[in-house]
Amino acid sequence: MTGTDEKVHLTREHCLDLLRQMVRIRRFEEKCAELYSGQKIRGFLHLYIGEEAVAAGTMQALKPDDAVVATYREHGHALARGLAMGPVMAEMYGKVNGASRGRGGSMHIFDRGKRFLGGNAIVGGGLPLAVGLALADKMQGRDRVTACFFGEGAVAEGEFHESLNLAALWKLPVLFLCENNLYAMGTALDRSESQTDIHLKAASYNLPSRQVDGMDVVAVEGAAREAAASVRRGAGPFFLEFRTYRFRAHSMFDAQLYREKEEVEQWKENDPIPRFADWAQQADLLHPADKEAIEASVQAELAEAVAFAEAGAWEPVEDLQKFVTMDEVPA
Amino acid sequence: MTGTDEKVHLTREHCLDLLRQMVRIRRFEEKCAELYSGQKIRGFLHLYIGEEAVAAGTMQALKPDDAVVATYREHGHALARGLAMGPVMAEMYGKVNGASRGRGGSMHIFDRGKRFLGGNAIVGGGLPLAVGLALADKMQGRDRVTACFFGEGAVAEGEFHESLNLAALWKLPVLFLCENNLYAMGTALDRSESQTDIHLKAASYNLPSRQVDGMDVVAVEGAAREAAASVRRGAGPFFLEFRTYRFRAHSMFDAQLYREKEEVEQWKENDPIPRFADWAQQADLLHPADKEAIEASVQAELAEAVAFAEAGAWEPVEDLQKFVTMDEVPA
Amino acid sequence: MNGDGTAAPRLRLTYRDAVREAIRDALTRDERVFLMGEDVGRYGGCYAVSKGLLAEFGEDRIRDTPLSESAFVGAGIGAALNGMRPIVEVMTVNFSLLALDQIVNNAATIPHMSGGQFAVPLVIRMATGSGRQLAAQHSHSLEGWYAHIPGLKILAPATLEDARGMLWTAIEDPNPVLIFENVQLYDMEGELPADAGPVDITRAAIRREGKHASVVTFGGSVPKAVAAAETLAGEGVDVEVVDLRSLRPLDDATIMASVAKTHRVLVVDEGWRSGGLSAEVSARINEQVFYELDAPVARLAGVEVPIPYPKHLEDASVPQADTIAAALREMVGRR
Amino acid sequence: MNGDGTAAPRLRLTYRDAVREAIRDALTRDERVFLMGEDVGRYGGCYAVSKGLLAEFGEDRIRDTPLSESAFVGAGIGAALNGMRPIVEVMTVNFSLLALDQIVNNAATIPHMSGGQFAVPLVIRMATGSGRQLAAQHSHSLEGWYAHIPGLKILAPATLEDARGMLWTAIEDPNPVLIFENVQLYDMEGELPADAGPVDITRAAIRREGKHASVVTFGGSVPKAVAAAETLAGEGVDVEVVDLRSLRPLDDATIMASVAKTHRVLVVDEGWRSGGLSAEVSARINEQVFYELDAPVARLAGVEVPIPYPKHLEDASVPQADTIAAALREMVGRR
Ligand SMILES: Cc1ncc(C[n+]2csc(CCOP(=O)(O)OP(=O)(O)O)c2C)c(N)n1
Ligand SMILES: Cc1ncc(C[n+]2csc(CCOP(=O)(O)OP(=O)(O)O)c2C)c(N)n1
Ligand SMILES: [Mg+2]
Ligand SMILES: [Mg+2]
Repeated sequence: MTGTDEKVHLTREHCLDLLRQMVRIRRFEEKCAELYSGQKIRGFLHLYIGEEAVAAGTMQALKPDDAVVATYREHGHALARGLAMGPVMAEMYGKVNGASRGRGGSMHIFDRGKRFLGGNAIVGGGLPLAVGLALADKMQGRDRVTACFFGEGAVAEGEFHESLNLAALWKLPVLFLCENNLYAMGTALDRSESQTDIHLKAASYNLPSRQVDGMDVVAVEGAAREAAASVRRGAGPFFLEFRTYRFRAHSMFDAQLYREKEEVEQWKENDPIPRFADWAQQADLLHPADKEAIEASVQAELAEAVAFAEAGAWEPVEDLQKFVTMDEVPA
Repeated sequence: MTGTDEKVHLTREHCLDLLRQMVRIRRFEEKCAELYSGQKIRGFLHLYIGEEAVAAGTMQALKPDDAVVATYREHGHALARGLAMGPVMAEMYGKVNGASRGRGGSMHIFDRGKRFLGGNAIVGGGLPLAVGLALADKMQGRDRVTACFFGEGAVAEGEFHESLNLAALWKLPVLFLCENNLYAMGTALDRSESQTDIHLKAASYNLPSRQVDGMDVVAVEGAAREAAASVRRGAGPFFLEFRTYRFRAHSMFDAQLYREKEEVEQWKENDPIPRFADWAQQADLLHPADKEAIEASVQAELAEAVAFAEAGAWEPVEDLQKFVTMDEVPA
Repeated sequence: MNGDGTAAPRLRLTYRDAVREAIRDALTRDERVFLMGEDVGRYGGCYAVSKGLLAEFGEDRIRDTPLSESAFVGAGIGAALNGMRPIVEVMTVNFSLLALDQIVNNAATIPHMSGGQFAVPLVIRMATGSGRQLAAQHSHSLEGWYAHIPGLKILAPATLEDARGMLWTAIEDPNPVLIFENVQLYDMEGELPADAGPVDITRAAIRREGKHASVVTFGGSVPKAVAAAETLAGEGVDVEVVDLRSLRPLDDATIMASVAKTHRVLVVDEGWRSGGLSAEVSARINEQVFYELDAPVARLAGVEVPIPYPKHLEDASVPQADTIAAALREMVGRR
Repeated sequence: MNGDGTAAPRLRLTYRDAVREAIRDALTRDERVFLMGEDVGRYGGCYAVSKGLLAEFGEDRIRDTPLSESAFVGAGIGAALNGMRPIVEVMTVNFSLLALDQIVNNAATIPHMSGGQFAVPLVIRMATGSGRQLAAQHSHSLEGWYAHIPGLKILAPATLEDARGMLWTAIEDPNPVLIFENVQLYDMEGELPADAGPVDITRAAIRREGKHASVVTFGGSVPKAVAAAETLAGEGVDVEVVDLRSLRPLDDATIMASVAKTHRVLVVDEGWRSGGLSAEVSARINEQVFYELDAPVARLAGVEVPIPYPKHLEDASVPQADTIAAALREMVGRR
């Protein structure tokens, strides 16, 4: 259930969907880690494990013709946005049946049909793009939102500042979604920001801004729905800060010397998947068998995705220079 | 009277000095405009007329070994910092006896002896430099302040954001001095900032921040002294927003289509020079003859400066490539 | 030609006017076009290019931006990705360095990196070059440097016709096109037919035919090269002037044809010499028509120095008609 | 040599270790030196170069910065202007585009523009190049592009000795020096004497002597060129390999001497071909030793494409030992 409704409707069906989205991301990421060890996936690989509630919850508030701009930690965003798992996995492999033809890999998933505009590996680099996407929508009088994800590390970048100001000044339909997982690589928030309360920082641009528990998928969805509705009403950009945590290392080359094991363990107790599943079961919205059914269907989807990726071809070297310049603007 | 005192001591001598500084700047700028018409000065020329109280007042709070980083509208800063008028004028001419050997012209006055580090014509470009100057002082345990001037237009730049955050995060001894003259070229503040209260914006970086009447030289000095003292105490950076106004066009190529004549006239009624002079006379701190004496001495200084510039030589073309790379770090 | 067979009347105008007409024309032709940049509206543009356009087209389409080069260039990219045809003005090439992340890492990269799913039909215009005594932070010539970046197209209109005609062609191009307007050309006057319109951007142009030597150049150096050629004509030396027009991609065929005809070539480039576009042109000539050369390819480029303020030093920093003429004399063996 | 006349023992280490030793040495020698950049401290550096230095030297001198490339590079400039000798690390050359305003408009400009009153004794280190499947926003080779900017010095250490020795020399230089560490070299192993120290940065080096042809190259391509030369040695072709080491300024004398000896030259450059450093080297050879050439100067450079992720395409995007060998065979007429 995606769309413009301002409220979360916790039907059984919707709960199943939320749980399924989170499990899809979790299992996908675990598989990626495994495939990385097996050298099927190379380069930088940033996993979203622990942060699933953010992507799963926020995407509920978007319509198909809204746009999404994400980061290098974007597998979760891509899957929750509705990209088929096969092309996303094939992109990890670098195969031509990948979402971006295999050109981008883990950090650069694109999907024109889903209006998913990357996968951007420059911290903060997606924010100006989001502002421009929203500007175009506003100028054309289209009722669309551009959702822009970024980490709290990006808040220190000049591009963050310039983009928030421009969006607020011009009242552009951007939904700024900050995933505050407390670390930018090995740099803790208080070593990166003089103002560690990110949602306050954002409010200084004169835009509505809220802090949300990013480990609670229902809270995430609720906040996203409200924010998106405000944006759609023409009130200009909205900022949401999600307090969340990555359970794994920053990337596959990270000894995590910068944080305590206990801190990680503590956050794991707040794992968004069991938290939601347990709650929904207690509220009788999910049944004990649902979890297994979801796990089974996700495993099947994942197996298919891996098979899809394995079966994919390598792009011929002759095509290396294709699309360096374009012959036309894709319709 | 410059130095570390937290309070303004309005002795007669001090009042004479404040008035003299402002008049020096005013007459210098008027002369520059005249010389521009006579094509002695070329390129972009940005006059400081109307804003004299800011430079004259703030410089009172600095010690000789503090550093100053200014903008392309920096004649006033240079003069108030104590640069001799001759080399500043010769720089306008592009003569080799100019402050920067004539290389920089109006926008790039440098003076190593006065620790005056430009004259920077990239809006916002001086802020990171100021942060670094202050970092060096802090690391070396030197009791120094770096004063950094910039216009309210610079507030929108990413370099502003990154610099304020870094200075606040590392508690560096920077005095941020924003000259809010309400326009950046033809762009009014409310067309450039979603938050038009600049001092509030600055406060969002978790640093002390105040708004000051930039047309009142005593208020300026008082605020600057307090702020500099706070910086010297090791409390980290301090931000002052001076509300001021430029009475002239942005540069010599500006028809001023973006603002009303009445607005300009209204601000002129708040001219910092007569305002201070009248007040000081009423308070019996200045005598009627003082103004004329100052005018006369400034005229003499100016005539000498012009003669100095006129007499200066052109740098030989053979020296064009001198200092592109340096042979040593100047002591 | 008009429909009735008569030639359109000719108008007298400046290069600046020609750029303004081009922008006006684009805004009129296509409602997806808009102009965005610092002070393009109320102020009328730092170099008065867009003067009057705000009144004519309104705030929505003539957008004054805050001083935020990275954000508004990036916003231009985003808008281009989403169906618009933005013209982004960056006041001066030096300031564009603040937006380089967006230009190189996004605009030039996304089409390829997305596997061809997205195009960036964006035009970025900027002023470039020295000659106005604006000193080192406002006077550089980096168009040749930008020409290194795959994914971009780089144009350097050197004539009124190109100032008028390249913009629309660039807007129709599905790629990010950067147009560099040399500040020394803005006041250049000339005539154009009232119905002047788009021009091709794929070919270099011969601005003057000649047989003894070729000058290959672009942008602000073109009028200087033509002046030098006129001087040499008086000395019996017949110089061909090739105006590159497009710096990326380069039109090798026209360059090589000229070299094959004259066998001597001087590359003139206002940008710094080392690693400048002059090096690329020289290297290509040596690679492609080495055996046609009667003398080593010569370069006359900008002195490698941050451009200083005083006129005599500024002039000495970049090629001028007289230094071009001198270099040509040396090349053809007449001093 | 040690004081007692015995040679220092040799240590086995990687290029990464050599850079770390160089930083440690600099921090030890001069208390004005400090290292600043993203994740250089707690994380140990994106490429693990600075691992362990925080524990050894403390937070003041091993400074983790926020993600603010422009501010911390600019702060490095400011600190250099104020008596420090900063080493600023930018993780990857692509990110340095965010700091380009500071590098070009300030660091490279202030000494000249201030009439020589101020120097900027700053070192900026960054990772460059492809080969780790990091795709288009992390893999570019822009060191040759930076070499266009007057006021900067550009170094490309290609050996352990240079990785160990160039840093201190750069720190002692009164100018902003950019050191580009090719990511493919970090894992390269070799031996250095335990007392290895600073090296000269003014001369190119002959990495392999030869008489039939010269390869002029730098950075990550040096080991590839040497490998290609070894292959050709087996085919009876004796190739000389010139490692530029300093990309700005270039050591023309060493290049020209090699060309004068072999009369054939291939310039190899991982950066994009058009407007790359390979063009400058080619142009200079043609200008300075045209009549020594038995064949046109050839270039083998990066394909002009944002570097893609898959290994086979990434490999195809830049020169490799086998493509260098093939280009050499073609040049000497043996296929
Ligand atoms: C401009 C830029 N600087 C540095 C990097 C290297 N880098 C990649 S991810 C990262 C951390 C970003 O942290 P954050 O924004 O909090 O996102 P998270 O990884 O926590 O999701 C850094 C420093 C980069 N990719 N781009
Ligand atoms: C990065 C950059 N962008 C644009 C310009 C052109 N420019 C010069 S001054 C100016 C206005 C700056 O306004 P403000 O900061 O308020 O200072 P003021 O001129 O009012 O003193 C602009 C846009 C520039 N010099 N640098
Ligand atoms: Mg984070
Ligand atoms: Mg202003």
